[in-house]
Amino acid sequence: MKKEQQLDLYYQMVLIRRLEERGAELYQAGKIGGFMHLYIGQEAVSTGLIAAREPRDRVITAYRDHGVALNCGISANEVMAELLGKATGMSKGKGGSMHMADTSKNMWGGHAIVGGHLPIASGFAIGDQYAGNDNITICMFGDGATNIGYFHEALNISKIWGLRVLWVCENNQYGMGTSVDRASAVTEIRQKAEGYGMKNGQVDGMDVTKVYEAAKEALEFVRKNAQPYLLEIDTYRFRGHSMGDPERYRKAEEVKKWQENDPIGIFNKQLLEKKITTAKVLDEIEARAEQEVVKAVEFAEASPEPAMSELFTDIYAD
Amino acid sequence: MKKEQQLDLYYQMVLIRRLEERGAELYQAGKIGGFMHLYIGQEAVSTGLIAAREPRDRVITAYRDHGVALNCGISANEVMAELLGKATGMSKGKGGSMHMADTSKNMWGGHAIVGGHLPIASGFAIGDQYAGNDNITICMFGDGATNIGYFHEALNISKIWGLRVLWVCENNQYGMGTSVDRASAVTEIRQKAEGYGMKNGQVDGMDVTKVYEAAKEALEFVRKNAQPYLLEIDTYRFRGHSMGDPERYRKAEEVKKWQENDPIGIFNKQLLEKKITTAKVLDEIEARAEQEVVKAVEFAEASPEPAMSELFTDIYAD
Amino acid sequence: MAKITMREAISQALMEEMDRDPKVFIMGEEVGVWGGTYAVTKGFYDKYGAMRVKDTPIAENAIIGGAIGAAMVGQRPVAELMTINFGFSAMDYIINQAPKLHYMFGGQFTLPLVIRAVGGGGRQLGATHSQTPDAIFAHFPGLKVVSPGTPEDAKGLLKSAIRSNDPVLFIEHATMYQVRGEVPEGEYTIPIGKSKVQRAGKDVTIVTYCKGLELSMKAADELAKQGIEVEVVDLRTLRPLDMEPIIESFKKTNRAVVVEEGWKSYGVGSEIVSRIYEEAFDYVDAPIIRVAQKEVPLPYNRTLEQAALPQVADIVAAVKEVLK
Amino acid sequence: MAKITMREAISQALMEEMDRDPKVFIMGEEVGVWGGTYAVTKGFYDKYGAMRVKDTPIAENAIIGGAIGAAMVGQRPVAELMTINFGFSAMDYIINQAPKLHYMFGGQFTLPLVIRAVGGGGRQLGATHSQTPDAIFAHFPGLKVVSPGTPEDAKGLLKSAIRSNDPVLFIEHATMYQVRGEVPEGEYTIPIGKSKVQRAGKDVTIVTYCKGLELSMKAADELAKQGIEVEVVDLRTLRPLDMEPIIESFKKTNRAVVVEEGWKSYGVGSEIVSRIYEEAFDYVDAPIIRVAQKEVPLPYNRTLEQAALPQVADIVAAVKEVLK
Ligand SMILES: Cc1ncc(C[n+]2csc(CCOP(=O)(O)OP(=O)(O)O)c2C)c(N)n1
Ligand SMILES: Cc1ncc(C[n+]2csc(CCOP(=O)(O)OP(=O)(O)O)c2C)c(N)n1
Ligand SMILES: [Mg+2]
Ligand SMILES: [Mg+2]
Repeated sequence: MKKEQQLDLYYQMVLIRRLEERGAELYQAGKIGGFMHLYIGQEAVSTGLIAAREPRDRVITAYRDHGVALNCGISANEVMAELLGKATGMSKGKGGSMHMADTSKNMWGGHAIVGGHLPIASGFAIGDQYAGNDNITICMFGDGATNIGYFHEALNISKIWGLRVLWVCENNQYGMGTSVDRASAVTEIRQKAEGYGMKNGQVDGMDVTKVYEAAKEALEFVRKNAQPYLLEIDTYRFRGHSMGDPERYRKAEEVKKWQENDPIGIFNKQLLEKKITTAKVLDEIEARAEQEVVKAVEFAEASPEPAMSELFTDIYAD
Repeated sequence: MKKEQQLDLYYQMVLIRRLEERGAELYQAGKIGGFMHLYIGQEAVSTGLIAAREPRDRVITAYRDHGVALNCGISANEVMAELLGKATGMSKGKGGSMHMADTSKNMWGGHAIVGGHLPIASGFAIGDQYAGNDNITICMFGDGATNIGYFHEALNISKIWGLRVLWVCENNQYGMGTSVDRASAVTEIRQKAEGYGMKNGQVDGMDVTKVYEAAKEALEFVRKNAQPYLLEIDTYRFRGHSMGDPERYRKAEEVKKWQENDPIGIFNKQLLEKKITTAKVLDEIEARAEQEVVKAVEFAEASPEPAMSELFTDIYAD
Repeated sequence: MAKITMREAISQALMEEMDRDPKVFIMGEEVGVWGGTYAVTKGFYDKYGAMRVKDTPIAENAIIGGAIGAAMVGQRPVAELMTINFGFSAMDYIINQAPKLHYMFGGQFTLPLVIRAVGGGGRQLGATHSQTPDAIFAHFPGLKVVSPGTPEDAKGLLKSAIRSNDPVLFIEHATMYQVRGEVPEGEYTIPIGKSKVQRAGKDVTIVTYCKGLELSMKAADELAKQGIEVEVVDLRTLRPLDMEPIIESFKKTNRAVVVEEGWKSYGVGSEIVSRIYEEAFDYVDAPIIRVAQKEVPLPYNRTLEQAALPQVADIVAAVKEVLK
Repeated sequence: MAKITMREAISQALMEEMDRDPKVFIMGEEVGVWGGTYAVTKGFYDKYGAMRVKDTPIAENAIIGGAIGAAMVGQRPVAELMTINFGFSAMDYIINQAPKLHYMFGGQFTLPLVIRAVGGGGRQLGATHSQTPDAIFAHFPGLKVVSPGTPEDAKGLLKSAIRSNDPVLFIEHATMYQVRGEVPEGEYTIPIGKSKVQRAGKDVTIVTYCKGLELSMKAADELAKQGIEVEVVDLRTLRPLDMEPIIESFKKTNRAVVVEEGWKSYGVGSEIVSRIYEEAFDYVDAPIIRVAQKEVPLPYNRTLEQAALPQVADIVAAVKEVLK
């Protein structure tokens, strides 16, 4: 990666972190409703992954989607506005935290039924195969999602039909309060690919550079061979599952141990140790991200609510 | 296997064959309705498998269930009566060909939603585990059923919870008109077990002795280790998928090749070659099976239709 | 006008639309090499090839979820459920995804998607395979639910469904593929969301659709012999529901019977009855009667099954009852 | 009588039944270590252990299918769907297996099984997570569908559900866990399939259930101040449906409003309205009005969401309308 790109990734990771920290406050203040799932701790995953895609590659993910929305180029303004349910959100305030999409950026959401978007991702790839292009669909999902039938049907069809899908499991060790070993027959999620004779790999999700490289390689394989690939990215969420998590299922020490492994801290250190940049530059980047979030909150707060007529808009297209 | 048991298995296989041949005629004559799926060609599978179980082991299968019903000890009379929709059928004429069960024989049906009975089979094993016994649930299904989500959820939960289930895939090479390689990411179904870290095996389903031995071994593993096991049994259906199959999807030569591999013929030859019995004895057995079927048809034809009041019986238990 | 079967009508609609628009393709179990379990797509595989006539694994979620995805990125898939009962195995896609994605993302993309599903009882397939659960699908805003009762309507409505930019559930009836009817020569479409008077009359209004139409037309014939002139209004589309021709008819007859094949409670008839009272209360001369399936899982035995299903005689009796 | 919350009432019912009958166990997502997403099973895991309070993978088919299997072989599982919307992911088990297996096999085994499901909108969860699709489940003979509106009923009905030998879908409402109400001291059950007059009145009958009851009681209070005495009948069970108290009330008031949280078309109200006209036609003085959710997927934005949901004011207006 070029220096500029590395600095940009650093910016993206900090932006996600800051935006969600503010989001959590606004949620506590009652300005954001519904379910909100923070990505804090997992920033390196989507940041490295999305950096590796071509713009024509489609992205689809679950409800833990603020980070990937920003990585795909959706503005902090729009993300914050959607969180506040405003007309200026990318989903016009109708989707909320779990449903962020901007198809012009090839970001297809934000889906809240666990595993439900995997067959839809296969469908994108069916559409692209039918159209005769070599676009890849990047489909992200959690470890918990690999135990539902949707996963199975989607992976199977992607293999038999030679669909260009990069299946990305973000293994953050838990599906809500259930650890991987309590829910999944195999604890290395990548092993599930063996049941489909599918090429697969595993990478440390706390190191954005490693994620980027693994993603590049996987995408190249998918594009070239017209075959799916299952990439497991190991990570950890530093916060609760969603905003109302009693966190009875994991020990403070475990959380602490992982937090010492902060993907932003790791990348910061790498950039300095490899002398790619200076602390001053990184401070500036952080300040810029901070500023962007402040602006986004202002924008969102000042934005109008959707018009009442929106209630009946877009139920049908014709 | 003792001689008596071997002769009994031979009898069972012939009984299935003859009963279904008569069933096909009665279907053509309009006396049987609905969907009817013949087991002809696959007799060695359920015959060898069920012979290996303890009576306390539960059996559940898909709609191709006449054979296994007979193997479990349900009488030809009852099977034929159910086919004719009579009150004397084991399901009182309400279930038909696809829904044959007699729980007193630990045969739990006969289920027509492809793959739908697999989570139910897990449920039997959950119930037995909860009760603290070491009963095994033997769950049979087709190759086609391994591509639906139900398969995945059921196998996964059986592994994480240490459920005593013997998963038996009858790979008869096709799900309706779709060959395994067109529908399944892996053509050796047993390989799917790898995705669950599940013990597995594969056996020739045209040889009843081999099936019996493989089943014995698998059942022993399941009982002892309180772990599931996936056994793939390779076989072939000699007839169409159900009674109205245009059979455009396979070549006559292929069918012929397999038919030369008739499980009854193979067993017959083995019994004679190993001098376990004589041709005369086998002929007598065949005649006895034939006789049983004739009797069953008479019984079924003479049996009453269910009373009209049955329409409203057993909708609820309380 | 040519007289063709329901099967031919549906087959023609599919073929004409595939010929017209290269974005249209078919996917489902046994739609290709087999030619469709009900032979609707016979010959399609040879004509259009495996890319446009996709045989799928037995994986209803992959089928409907896949069709949704392909539609979102610009194709126009026609996904087939071998029977509507198997739709329950992909229910989240049919009622929770397809009808909501367009709305939930602020209209960013469309879902030009048809789900063809074969429904209905009467073939001794047993309780899990014989349902007419149309009402439950019609409950969901965002989905269009169409269920024609004549070859003409089937062809014209299926063509409209394929051209629609919304998800359409298109319900056919397993026992009606051999029903014959006149169909216009050449290209035509019939708009979704329009009920239609299929038989004019002045004494009683029968509101029905799909298999109910077949039964009601027979009942009307029988009643005509007895001097009772029944007007039969065919819903054709369950959502969006067009009450206009029904209310118009009812204002003339002041009496109605609603006929459906599915269960009575929480069924299609419940909605129609409620709407008639809401929209034409002052015109009601007698309690409206619902004719529907008995509230039992359908048994295999033929005699019992037929006893559970609504019959022509039930409709005749109901009409006489409302005329009392 | 003690005043407890809906959460406590449900929790008590579960605990009492688990203490009473060792065959009763719980399975579902996050019911154990987490203590239930709505904290209903808080403390259960420590008290009963992992065998009786089973945390499952996210696999709704394994949960409901598994519960069906365990019930068939003699246990009495209480399976939890984190929300009823996830029931669509296990729909075949809920509407196509559980309600039919007993019948289809000639009554050979029973299915003593409870599915607890949290339904309802109003929490800004977006279109896929906010539904009140109760009507579609009530369409299926063989299933019992219960949805209580008070802590007393919740406790008594859940205990009956657990003791029932039939599959029962028990629908709770996500916004009602803090609702308080009086509950009898000590052991009691309430029979499934009995509607109940929750407030006596003489001018208008409101028929409702679950969240609709909360809203209707508030509307009744408001109307009482204006001198209008509303009788509120609570369905409590959607199938089997008990019309008796409704018809009795209606014969007195001759006017009715039916209130539900779900969508109007093909909803619960459609059935109730149809039945009232069928069973008390001669007592109708004014068109019966349905108050229900607007026909839109529920949006995230709070203002829009609330505009889509039925409100107390809508009920008040409807009552005044039927009194005109
Ligand atoms: C079909 C379905 N079942 C249950 C839920 C409730 N639910 C939401 S998130 C979640 C946990 C998912 O875990 P995982 O896939 O590991 O993703 P993570 O939250 O860890 O990112 C559950 C059970 C749901 N949304 N959909
Ligand atoms: C969920 C579901 N989808 C589709 C069907 C229709 N169907 C019945 S049998 C069958 C083929 C099953 O093939 P396989 O599992 O290999 O069993 P086999 O018939 O070969 O014994 C299909 C598609 C069904 N019954 N259930
Ligand atoms: Mg996770
Ligand atoms: Mg097969």
